[in-house]
Amino acid sequence: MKNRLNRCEIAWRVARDIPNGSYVNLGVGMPLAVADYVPEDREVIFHSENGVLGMGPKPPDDQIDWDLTNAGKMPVTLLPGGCFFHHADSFSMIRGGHIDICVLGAYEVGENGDLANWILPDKKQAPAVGGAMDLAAGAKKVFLMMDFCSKDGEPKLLPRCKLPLTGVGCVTSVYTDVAIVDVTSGGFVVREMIEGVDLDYLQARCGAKLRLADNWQVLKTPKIDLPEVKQVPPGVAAAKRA
Amino acid sequence: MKNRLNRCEIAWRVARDIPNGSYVNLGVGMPLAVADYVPEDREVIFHSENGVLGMGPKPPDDQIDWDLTNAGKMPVTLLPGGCFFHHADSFSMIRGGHIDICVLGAYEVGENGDLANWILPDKKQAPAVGGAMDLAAGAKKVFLMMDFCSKDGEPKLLPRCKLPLTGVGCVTSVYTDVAIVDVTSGGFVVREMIEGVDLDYLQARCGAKLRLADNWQVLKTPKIDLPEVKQVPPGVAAAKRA
Amino acid sequence: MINKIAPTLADAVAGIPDGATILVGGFGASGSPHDLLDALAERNPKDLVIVTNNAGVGERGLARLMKLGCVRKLMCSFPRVAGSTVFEELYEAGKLELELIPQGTIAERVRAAGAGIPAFYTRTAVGTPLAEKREHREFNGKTYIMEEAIHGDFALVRAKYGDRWGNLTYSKSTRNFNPVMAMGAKCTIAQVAKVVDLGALDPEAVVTPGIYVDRVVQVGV
Amino acid sequence: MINKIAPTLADAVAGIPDGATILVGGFGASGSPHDLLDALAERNPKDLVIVTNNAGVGERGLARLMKLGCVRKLMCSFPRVAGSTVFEELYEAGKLELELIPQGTIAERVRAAGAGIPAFYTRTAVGTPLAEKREHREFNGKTYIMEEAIHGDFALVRAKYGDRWGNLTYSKSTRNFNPVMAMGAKCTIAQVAKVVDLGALDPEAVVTPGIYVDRVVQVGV
Repeated sequence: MKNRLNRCEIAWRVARDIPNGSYVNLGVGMPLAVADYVPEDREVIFHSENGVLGMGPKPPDDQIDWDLTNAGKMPVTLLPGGCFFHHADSFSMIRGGHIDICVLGAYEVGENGDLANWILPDKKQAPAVGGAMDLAAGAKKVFLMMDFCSKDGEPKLLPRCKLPLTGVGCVTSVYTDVAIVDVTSGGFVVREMIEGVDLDYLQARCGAKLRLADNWQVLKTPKIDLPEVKQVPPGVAAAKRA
Repeated sequence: MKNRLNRCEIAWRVARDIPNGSYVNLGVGMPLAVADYVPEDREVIFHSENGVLGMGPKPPDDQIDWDLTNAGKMPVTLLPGGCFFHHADSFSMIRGGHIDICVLGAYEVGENGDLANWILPDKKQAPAVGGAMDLAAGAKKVFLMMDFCSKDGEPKLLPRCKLPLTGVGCVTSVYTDVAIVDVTSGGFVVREMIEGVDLDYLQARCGAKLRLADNWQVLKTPKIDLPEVKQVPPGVAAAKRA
Repeated sequence: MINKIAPTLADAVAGIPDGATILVGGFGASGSPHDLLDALAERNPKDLVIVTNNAGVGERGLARLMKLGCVRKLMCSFPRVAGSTVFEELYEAGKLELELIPQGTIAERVRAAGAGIPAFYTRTAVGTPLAEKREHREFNGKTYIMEEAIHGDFALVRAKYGDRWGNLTYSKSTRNFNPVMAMGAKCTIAQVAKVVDLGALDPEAVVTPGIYVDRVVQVGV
Repeated sequence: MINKIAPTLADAVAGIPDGATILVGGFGASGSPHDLLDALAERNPKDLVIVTNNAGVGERGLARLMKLGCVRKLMCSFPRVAGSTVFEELYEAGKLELELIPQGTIAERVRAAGAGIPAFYTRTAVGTPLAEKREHREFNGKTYIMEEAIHGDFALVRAKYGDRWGNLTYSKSTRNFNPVMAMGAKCTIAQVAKVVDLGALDPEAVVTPGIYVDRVVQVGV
């Protein structure tokens, strides 16, 4: 499917579904791009788990302040009206249900809304969970950003997750390269599909039963080129600074 | 007994037992006077449950700031190094065992260290507890300031409290008008007595068995006159301001 | 654009229904949101449950709300202060339900609501009448009781400065219960002495981040 | 007079014994008390239990302490970042015990220790492998797990300014875990960029009141 959305285009589409005034936490990785596409007529307040509300974009290279970083340990800025707080307060906001939307990546999602995004099997490396379980359990809505299938073509939307869970029944909607799928009490419902894709196409690549929403629409985004990646990996940058 | 200590003299004596660098919470009423008698070579940091550390003395009348009050709702000052915080943080300090000493009044104290100081029987009026139970349970040491007997001459040191408790096994030492009594695993031990008083005198006025410490001393203080009380009661002052 | 500023006190307290549970900041008169309480009294709601530290003094604020018969139940630590005559009359006449809670336990229970903690254990009140009906449990050889979160439908708080995102700062010891109550309610309403421009508050010194605040109204100094 | 200022880093970390549980502030390298950790490594203690968010990067601080074989067990949420090679080698060689805890649960468990709360309930991790061996309990129809306080023998934190009473303020998002770890230990040690005079810190903006801090050492900017 040649017109599949790239991750910036998915991010653009996710951003359309964030209402004005929302408090939003973006997971490390792909979801961070959502911040770049908030419509100009909306004000969205981004929360970073390491104690920031009102996080702004990456600073220009000559204005980097390593005392102001995001959950991915990369430099950010603070908007007027932003503020700092400590980790217990930060996760009170998350666990206490004050974050309207969090956007996370995912390995698998179950039709019951279960999420698996923190650990892969058969890896020798140590497990790492960060704030993912707190976000999954605490945010009012959990949006996922991911490809519809894995790189090996395996379905990621499943009747039940096979991998160890991050959270139970927590997922609201899944934004992918070919479709937007809502998690409902009746299972997965396709809300939007890209041009050239139909339900049969999706169903053939999905482990769970899909229904098409009565008012489904074509998933359209502007054409956005992926940025050239020249970032120093965060660990290396941090180690340098330390 | 004509040389009984008055409440300022008891406060003076309590203050001698507060080491340099202590974090101290003073209960509303009689205990507040302790702050006036901290020896000059010591620095003691007073905590007020309503969110103040480093509380200083009452301001002169022309410098009263009603935004800065103590647990008794009366104006105080802040020493350099003092700071403000909210009630959950304030009681984290108390409950978490960070207050070295709190000084409270008492109706009764049991030889097992139980404390009763919040409710009297047969009163029609509503009960009120404030922070007394938090302090009793949380402070590392609980000093009591009270008369050895009630106004009716009834013993206040008892085998077990008869009134409803404020805290269990929490009392460290009892500072009274005639003696200082420590609560030990073996019961009440008299550490100091005023001139002209002996163990028989105290025992006759005590509901529980008293022992005399081997190294007991005479309880001596300078002569301190009680201040003239001209304060507006806090409720009235507060109502005025409101 | 986000704009949490309410033009008037009446707008600020709009929509508070009969039977609501309301968390009220302040410690006695210190930091009490008197103007919001007075504005609420104008609406003459019924059967309110009020969670706060004291029981009002004089004739304004909480005392006024109680005198008008708006309050069914008061959850507090210290209802009895000089000047709390309205409370005393209602209580002695059996017209007001009182649930007495230790001061630090109120603070922690409301914070728990804000922090997504349904219950926790505390040593405070163990062995006292206020531990009755509480689950008791040992940890490391000491006995504790379980206390559950107290959730508010609304919170009324008072701050010194606020901005259109709802960020708040306080003045000295008037901070007290206000930031805690602000965390624990579905809808938090703040009266401030002054509304300031976004960015005017020091980001290192914001005490209540706007995420906890829904409406801000300026009532003058 | 109260004077919590330690003249040197060696004085600041004096007395930390083998087997100690140490709470360490910071979020990755951000706000990490590298200099205290390096000074601790000089002492070459054994069998330490470290509670922190990450697992050290590069060769300094926590990574150094681990490389020297001082750490028996690491309790953290995210040990795996680019550059955490020391951790990875030790872990894969089975030379380091790892207890993985969700980030917010670490923060709340340490805060609980500081606040006198032995245990609390949380929804975080319900249904996941990290909820195994936890007591499950329903409140209002939802399932929660019980988590117990994590107490430290020592805490190592990094702040921007400190005074002789131990009051601390931080810089921007380097605040992170530092004020939380400062609450939860018997002895809290802070490295600060600058020691300031008592009274120089705004009393409205002190983040860690000195009551939580035992030693302060200046390490330059």
